[in-house]
Amino acid sequence: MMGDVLLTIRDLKIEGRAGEDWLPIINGVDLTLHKGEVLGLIGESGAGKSTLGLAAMGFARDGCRISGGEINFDGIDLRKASERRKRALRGQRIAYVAQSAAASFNPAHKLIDQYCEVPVLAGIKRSKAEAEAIELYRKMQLPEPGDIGFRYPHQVSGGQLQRAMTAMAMACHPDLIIFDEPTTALDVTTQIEVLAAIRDIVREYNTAAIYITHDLAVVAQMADRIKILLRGDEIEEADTRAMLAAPRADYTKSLWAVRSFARPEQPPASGTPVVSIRNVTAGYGKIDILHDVSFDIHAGRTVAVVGESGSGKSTVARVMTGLLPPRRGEIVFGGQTLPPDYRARSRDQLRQCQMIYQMADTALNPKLRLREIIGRPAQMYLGLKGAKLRARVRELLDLIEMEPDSFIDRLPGELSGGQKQRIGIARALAAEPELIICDEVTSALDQIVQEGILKLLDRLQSDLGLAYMFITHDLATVRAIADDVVVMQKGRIVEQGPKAQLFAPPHEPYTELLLSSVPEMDPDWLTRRLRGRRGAG
Amino acid sequence: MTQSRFDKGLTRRGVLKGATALGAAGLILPASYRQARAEPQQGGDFRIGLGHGNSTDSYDPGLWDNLYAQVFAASRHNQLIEVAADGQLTGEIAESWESSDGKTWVFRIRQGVTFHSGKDVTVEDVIASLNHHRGEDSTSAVKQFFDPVEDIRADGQNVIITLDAPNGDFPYLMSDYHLAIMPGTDGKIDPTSTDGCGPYIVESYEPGVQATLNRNPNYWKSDRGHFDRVEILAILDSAARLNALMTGQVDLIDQIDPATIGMLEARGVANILSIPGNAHYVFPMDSRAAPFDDNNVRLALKYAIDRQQMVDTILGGHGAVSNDNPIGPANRYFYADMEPKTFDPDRARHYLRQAGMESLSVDLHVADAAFSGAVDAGALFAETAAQAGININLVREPNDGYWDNVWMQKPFVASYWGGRAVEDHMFSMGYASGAAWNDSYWEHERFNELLVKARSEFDEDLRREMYQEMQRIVSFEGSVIIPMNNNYVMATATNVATPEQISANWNLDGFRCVERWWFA
Amino acid sequence: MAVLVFLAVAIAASIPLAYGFRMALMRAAPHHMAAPARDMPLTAAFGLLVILLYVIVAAFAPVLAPFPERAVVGVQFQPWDGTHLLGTDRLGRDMLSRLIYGARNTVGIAFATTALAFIVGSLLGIWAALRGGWLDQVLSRFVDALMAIPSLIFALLLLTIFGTSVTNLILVIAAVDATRVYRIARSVAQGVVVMDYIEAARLRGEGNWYLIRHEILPNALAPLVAEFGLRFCFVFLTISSLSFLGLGIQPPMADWGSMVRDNATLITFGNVTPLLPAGAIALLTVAVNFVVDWQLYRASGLKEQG
Amino acid sequence: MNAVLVMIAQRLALGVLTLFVVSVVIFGATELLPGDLASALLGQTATPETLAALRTQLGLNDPAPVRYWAWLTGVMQGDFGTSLATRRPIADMLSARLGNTIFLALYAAAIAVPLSLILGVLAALWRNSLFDRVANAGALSAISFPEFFVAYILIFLLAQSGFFPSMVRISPAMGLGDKLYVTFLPALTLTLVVTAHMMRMTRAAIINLLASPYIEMARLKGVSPLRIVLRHALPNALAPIINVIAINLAYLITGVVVVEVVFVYPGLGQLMVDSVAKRDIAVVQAIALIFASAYVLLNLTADVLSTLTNPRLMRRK
Repeated sequence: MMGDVLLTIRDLKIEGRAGEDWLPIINGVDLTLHKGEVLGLIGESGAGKSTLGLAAMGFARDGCRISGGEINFDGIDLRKASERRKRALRGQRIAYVAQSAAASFNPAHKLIDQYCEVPVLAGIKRSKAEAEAIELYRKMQLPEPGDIGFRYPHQVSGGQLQRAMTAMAMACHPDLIIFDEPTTALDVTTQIEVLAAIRDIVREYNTAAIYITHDLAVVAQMADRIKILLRGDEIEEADTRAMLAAPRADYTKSLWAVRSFARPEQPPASGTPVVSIRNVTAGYGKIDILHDVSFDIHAGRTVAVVGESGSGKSTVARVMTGLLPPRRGEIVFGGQTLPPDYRARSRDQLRQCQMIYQMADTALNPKLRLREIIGRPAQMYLGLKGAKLRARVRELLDLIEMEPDSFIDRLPGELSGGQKQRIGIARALAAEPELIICDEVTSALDQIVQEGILKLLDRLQSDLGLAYMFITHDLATVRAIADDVVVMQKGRIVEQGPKAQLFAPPHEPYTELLLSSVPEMDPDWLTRRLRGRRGAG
Repeated sequence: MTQSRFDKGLTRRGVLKGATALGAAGLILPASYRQARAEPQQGGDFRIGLGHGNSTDSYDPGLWDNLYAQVFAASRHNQLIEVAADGQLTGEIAESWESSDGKTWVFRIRQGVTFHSGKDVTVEDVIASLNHHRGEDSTSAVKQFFDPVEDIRADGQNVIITLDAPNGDFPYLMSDYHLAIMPGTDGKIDPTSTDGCGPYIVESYEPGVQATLNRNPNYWKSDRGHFDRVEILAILDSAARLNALMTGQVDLIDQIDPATIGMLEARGVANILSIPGNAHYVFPMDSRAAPFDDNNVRLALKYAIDRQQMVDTILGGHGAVSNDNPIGPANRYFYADMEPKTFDPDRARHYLRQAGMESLSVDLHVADAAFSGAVDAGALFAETAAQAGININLVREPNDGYWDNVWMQKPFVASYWGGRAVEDHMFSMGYASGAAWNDSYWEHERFNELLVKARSEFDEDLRREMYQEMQRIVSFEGSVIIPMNNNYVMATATNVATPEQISANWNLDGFRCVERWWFA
Repeated sequence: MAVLVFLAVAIAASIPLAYGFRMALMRAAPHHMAAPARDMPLTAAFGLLVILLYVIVAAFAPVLAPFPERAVVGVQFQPWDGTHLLGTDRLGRDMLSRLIYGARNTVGIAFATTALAFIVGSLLGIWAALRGGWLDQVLSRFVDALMAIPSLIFALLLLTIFGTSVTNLILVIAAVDATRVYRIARSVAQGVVVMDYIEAARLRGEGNWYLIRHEILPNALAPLVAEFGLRFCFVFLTISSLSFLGLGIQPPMADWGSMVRDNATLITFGNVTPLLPAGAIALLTVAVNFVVDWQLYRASGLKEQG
Repeated sequence: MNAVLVMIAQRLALGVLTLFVVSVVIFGATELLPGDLASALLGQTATPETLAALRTQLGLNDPAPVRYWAWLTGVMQGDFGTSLATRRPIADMLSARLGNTIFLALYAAAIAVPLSLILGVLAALWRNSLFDRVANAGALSAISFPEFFVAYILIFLLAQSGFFPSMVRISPAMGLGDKLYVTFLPALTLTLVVTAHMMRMTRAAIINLLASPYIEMARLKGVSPLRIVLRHALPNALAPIINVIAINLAYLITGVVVVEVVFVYPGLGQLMVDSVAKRDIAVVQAIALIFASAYVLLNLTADVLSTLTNPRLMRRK
């Protein structure tokens, strides 16, 4: 399988602009890729894995520059090649598949027009290119391959777009494709299909690939070799199976250990629940999103609401917070029925139920300092002022394990993703609530950071006796933190119960599908799963 | 904008018959301008660019109010009587006129004159045309002319007008531009019609844009109306007017920005006509209101203005200094030897002290609607007055509504007068106590007494004495500052020829440039 | 041709000026300001330099001007000479002095007008976006209707009704401008109000005023600042156009818009006098927008990094 | 497509509401103006008697709401009434001038829109280059000169030398070529006035998109910069560009009174200013309605076009 060397990168250095200064992003990384080989690049955000992947195309994003080293693609020195020369390579000999196909397809053009752009530039007749596109769509197992290309990106689902983008990358049968986290934004059940399609096509065309991801289980399925990056440095590189079996570096080992956290089994729930969702039906306009949803959350317990996008799990949160008054049904908080609209709720009712958001970036006002972000709820609900308020803010920062002195006057833009999420938690805690709704709070974070957040939430729960409602699509997270699980599909509860009961067979078919779609660290998992599924289907 | 308010109520007794001498001599052109002035030639397309004319201009003769309407009217209509370039009244549709007692006036209507439509001009048409401005429901601007008229009737080829009291100047009123003779039906004229018996026939008219007229081949005056075609354009922007003349798009423009007259002359592409007359710019003060009720204050202000500077700067030299005298050099009884008032800050301070003041602060309300350059004139006045310890706070008012809200409403404003050929006319309208346009609300016992006495005084010397005393009173005790007499300034293309004498009675040769001028 | 040569010389001269100014700024500015100064493109440095000069001229007008603002010191339209560096105007006032005082009056009036328009327009716009519903509908429809009336004619109407004092002028132009600001502020704020932090603040039970001041306004500032730059310069033009139609600033106060109008006819004879105030306006417009463009670029650049 | 029709219907209904508000505002403002039609017509010649007679004749003695109602019912039946000042039917007065106004607006737009699009695209393509800076500074300078002054300069440069007429004399009988020739200077003036705005918006809208992932994708596909701007950025930047074009077109129709005055062009703006001065409310109202309709319709057209050019809004899933 190992062919000739296709790409060599030696001592590559890349810098990024920060104001007037240039800060290193990649500090001298080497990389060798053979024809037909798939290399997995793993690292947390900020590790420089995308930057390295793009550098393999001789490309640096705006605000970045390649400052040292050499990049040699099949005998062409990409650092010295002219823009015109590089343009001729890109798309035709080196292709790129971006993380979010939805954002990376031009919304103004049909899929097949975008497919044909490079082949036509390369001198292939449009009609021939279209025929090839349909063939590739078929191979990528897209539905209605003859028609799907004539749709606009927004008319096609995320998983299909990701496959269409892979097909587009394949258009000129390139020697190398860079896959930049192609499945990160997808639901688990969709991810498995895309992974399979990508793997098959790469194998069929014997295309070399650099597969960038932060998900170990995913890369285990795809890559022949794995390279691990940390803050622009290479940590280690090895064959996939060897790496999985025996990681050498400490950092690698810590990555491997991430999935170990699990909340201890709690005694069964008793007493009156903190909050009861009773027969809630809700929706926008004429369309109902939620159908007759009921469940309880007890003090000191975590209820995980699981489902794929579109299942209505976030709508439950909107109904509970009063942003979306339900059509039918009610929210009972501490034995008291809450007004359906948040504007009608008392300040104390608002205080009792706090929310932490998925995107910490948009959940924190970028123009306010942490002091005000965290201090505001305490000031508002509890009437703290002056020295007392300052003390409380510092206390909260301590509670979320952030050094008060160095953080209290920062802006959110000066924090990392995990730190931002911690601020979100501190803001919720500042109100001294009884229930915290966590809406996908870890899904935008790296795994190590996720782990930290989950541990923090768990500790706070134990210390403060909080009730959590944990909205997530990630079953690993559910396993780690939930006491009770509610599985939702298309606005209805499919199954609910204590975690142990839910994770033990027999499952509802949908729960089964969810559970079986979670990638495992076994390099053969995908093959096995597909075989099983096709056998079953 | 409009000059019509100044031509009402003539009551001078005098010559009751034939051509009336009106004194106001026009400009006798300098020799240099009389080059190759041959006999008038016929032909050409005469294009006039005027700084007036609005899209809302009315067709109704009773509502004509600006130079555009006036020139356009003169192009297509005749009146009973015309004011000749030398100021004499001559018959137009009225062949002749006479009165034995000044009360009953007989106008003999010219025969053989036809309207553009081909219809003969009849006595009935004349009566209908005059009646349009007369009567309870008339909206005519000259309605007051007809207040003393008791009856208008036909008598063969004559129109007989009976007044309630004698008025020797009645024929002068009949020369007013509003009184166009138009075809009548059942005793009424159609005020929206453009049919007339004048030198040109209207081909098209778009209010506020242009009017196009063609020579009337049947015009009864064989020596008038020399152009084949006349186009009258409304060009409100002064730079646009200048450019139109300089690029040969028009042959005549009015209202030239004084600042640019010199530059235009230097270009050599145009002739400048500057016609001195009795028109003047004024700053009336409300004599009833403090501090203007004290004549010392008024005198202080009169000495705090630099008249020569005004003439030089505001008029670009095209005018003359006035000694607060509404009677101009063209009037018969003009008091030329009256002690002149020069800019004298010390004297102004002196009068201020006489009024018991160390300093004075007043608001002067101006807008360019009052006269072109009024705002600048106000600024100059404020500057010179400051040297005399008088603070004039200039308030620029909107042009729109100036005559409604500012003039005769605010105590110290800017205004203008077209000037009168007859002294009594001027004084009666603007200075007699209670007169409609006594815009300073001024009352002076001796002045009023003299005004009445002079009307019936037939001894020339005594009359002169009386009028000169009145001028002195107005100048030194009156409540109107009159810094300057302004010329009518216009510019023509170099091939436009004019008669030797151009009328000082109104702008553009008494509005009649169209029928009196020609292409050389 | 001469104008083109002059422009070329001016541009050539402005580059080293801007460069020198940037150097000076880097030296003089306190530490945390030095970085943006170093980062600043030459255009922005030039813009800042010009604005600074204008502010100095405006502030020290009485010291800098060789003659008083309104004094008649010569005959009209004197040519440029040693005494009157830029000649005299139509009343014989010193042109240079009036230009210098004009900086004070014009910039002051334009700033007051724009500031007022922005305070009113952006607060209402943000409020409408925040509240939505009928309030938004009523306000937006009303603003739509006002915007459907040609602004110059509307200003003319209002000024004729209320009179043309400087205060009224500021109020009227601000009112007309505020409708435009409202639209922009509303659409920017609509982008902000969907953010989670606004939802969080609402769920916290914050009042509208807090939301506007602390949560929305700081995040809607960048596009509003950009608009501020343009609107600021348009005030001169509005004053100039109004003075063309017979309204405008009270004489004998010197302002550039009216000075252009007063002397405009001269350009017909190739006289450059009216170019002076017009050039002063143009230079300031370009300068302000250079700085605004730079600030916008900075704002968007920081966003990408964050 | 259906959604677009619904949107058009809704927007037209709102447009009618806008027109109603405009008519009330204009009527109110004209009422508040000092003086009335009678005093404006008679000017300084007014005497109490003639004023009273004229007011009776013109029907100005009715209270304002009655007059407004009479006007409104007339308009609803398609009758704009007659000008009280000239006693001509308003529809006749307006038709020729409306044609002139639209002709000039279209003429200026026909020059300005392609010009600003090209300049904007080039400035975006060569952003921060000398071209970009010069185009930007030039455009800003052009809009920082008052319109009448731009017009004077153009007349000085192009009319005094005899290339083009300094004033527009236009008649319905003229051929298109002649019309284009005589109206060249006003059209050029307006072009200079509106180009900057559209050019800057085009540039900004395109640059705004250049950070989008699909632009990076296009670059990684080896697409040339010009093609990226034209094919990948421009179609997505159309909505703001169309909007700014609509605003400027509306300005070209409604806001050009100054240019009309300088070039003696018989358009609606001059008529409106004259009618305001004369307090001829019916004419003011009619023109205000035309202007407001133009504004409403252009904005509507812009929104419809933005929708039509945006596949996300046009083709539902």
